[in-house]
Amino acid sequence: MIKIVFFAALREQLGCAELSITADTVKTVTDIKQLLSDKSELWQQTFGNASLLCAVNHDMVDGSHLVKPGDEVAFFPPVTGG
Amino acid sequence: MIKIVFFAALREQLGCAELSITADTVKTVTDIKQLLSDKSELWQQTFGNASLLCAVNHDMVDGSHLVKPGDEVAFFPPVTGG
Amino acid sequence: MSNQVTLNKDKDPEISIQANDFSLADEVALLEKENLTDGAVVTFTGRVRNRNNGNVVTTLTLEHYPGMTEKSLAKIILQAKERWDIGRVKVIHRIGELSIGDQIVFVGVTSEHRQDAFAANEFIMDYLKVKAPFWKKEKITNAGQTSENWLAAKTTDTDKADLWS
Amino acid sequence: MSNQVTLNKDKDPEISIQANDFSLADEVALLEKENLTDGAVVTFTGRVRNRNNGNVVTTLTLEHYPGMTEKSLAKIILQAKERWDIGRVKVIHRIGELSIGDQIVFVGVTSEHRQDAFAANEFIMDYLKVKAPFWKKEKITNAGQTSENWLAAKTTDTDKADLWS
Repeated sequence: MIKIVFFAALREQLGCAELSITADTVKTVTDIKQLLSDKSELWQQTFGNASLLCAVNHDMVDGSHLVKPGDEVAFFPPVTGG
Repeated sequence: MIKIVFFAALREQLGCAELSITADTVKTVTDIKQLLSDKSELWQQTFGNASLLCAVNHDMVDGSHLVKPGDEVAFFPPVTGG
Repeated sequence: MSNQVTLNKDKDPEISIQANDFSLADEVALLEKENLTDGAVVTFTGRVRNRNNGNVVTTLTLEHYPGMTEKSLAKIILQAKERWDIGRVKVIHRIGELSIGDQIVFVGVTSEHRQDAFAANEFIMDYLKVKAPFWKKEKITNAGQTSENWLAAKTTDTDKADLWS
Repeated sequence: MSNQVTLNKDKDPEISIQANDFSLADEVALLEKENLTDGAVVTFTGRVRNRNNGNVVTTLTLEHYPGMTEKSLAKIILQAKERWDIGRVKVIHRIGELSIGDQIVFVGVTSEHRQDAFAANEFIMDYLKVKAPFWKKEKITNAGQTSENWLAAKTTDTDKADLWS
């Protein structure tokens, strides 16, 4: 399984903080985005936002990053702390 | 009269913190330096130091600055505060 | 998973993510304690302002990504130490709901010579702004109407961080 | 002369030359008091180090030129305010005999946006170092021998100040 988490405005837009997927059908972060976009029009629109960031196991990655079972994949908007 | 003050290492080298001169014979800061240099070999050597700074009435000036009765003229080494 | 456990067990003394307020004086005292080689101490404190983009702000809520936050800050501090000759570093970031005037973030850096502490402190803040997973939601009042908004990231922050690379 | 009287009567609240120690917490509290527009507070504190140029320092004595000191600092603060969008400023410099670890100098600057407070604070320190009439004499111990030396000005300080012009 791969754990997927969402933060801030993205979490609120999706109405979802966390979900799990099986690792069978996805190889990369882009694959996960595609899988999630297929859930509904809301998810499709939300993941169409080019500024969304992704971290795997707490490190920022880009779409080509390979994922494996046990990974924690996070999606979130650009950060605004400080 | 013109009041002349010395600070820090310069004051210690000269063994003098303050003196007064009449304004009759001096027009500029350079004139004052020359007058003081003529006092003795010690004063001559001390005022030969090119790094000495001068302030008139609390503002930094260069040698060509004109002086007048009532002015306070200060000589001191480069500053080292902070 | 084992990664996270390690992070919690060996809690990084240079980083604190906390809901509670902090004391600037206490933090600086710790940076200076038994530290007689560093002549320079530079601190940055960020506070909640009463206005933002022309709106009257009433409260600010800080969300973060536990685990990644600490990891990203540790990486930023490491980069600062590689670039400048600095002594001690402390980064505190508050989370949860904050009021106007409240302290949000603290960065403290010591060094032998002042330019290192100044540069490293500003670098840490600039990178924190664009790399550490915190998000601000502000409650604002406009013409008697209250609303909540997630703050948008600023390109000026991204541009400023890019100047260091 | 009348100039000096004026300076003493209307004592500049942004500048303090004092023998006594100061409290960082109190100074920052004053910078932040009823100040809800400035989200950024940057402080610099300079302290007496235990070593300088390879020598063991025991005490440091600060001499200054009363009157000119205040005037030069006021001018530096004014220049900083002309260059950057800053809120409140405080500069404290101690005089007299100080011990290892003692605070020597404090610069505090607030601003709406952090880069102004960072830049202005470093600018004030850089200019103070080369323009304000303070001189340091250190008592050092070397192989059991105690001696007193006036510190020499550093060209690195002059070079750093020149970078702002």
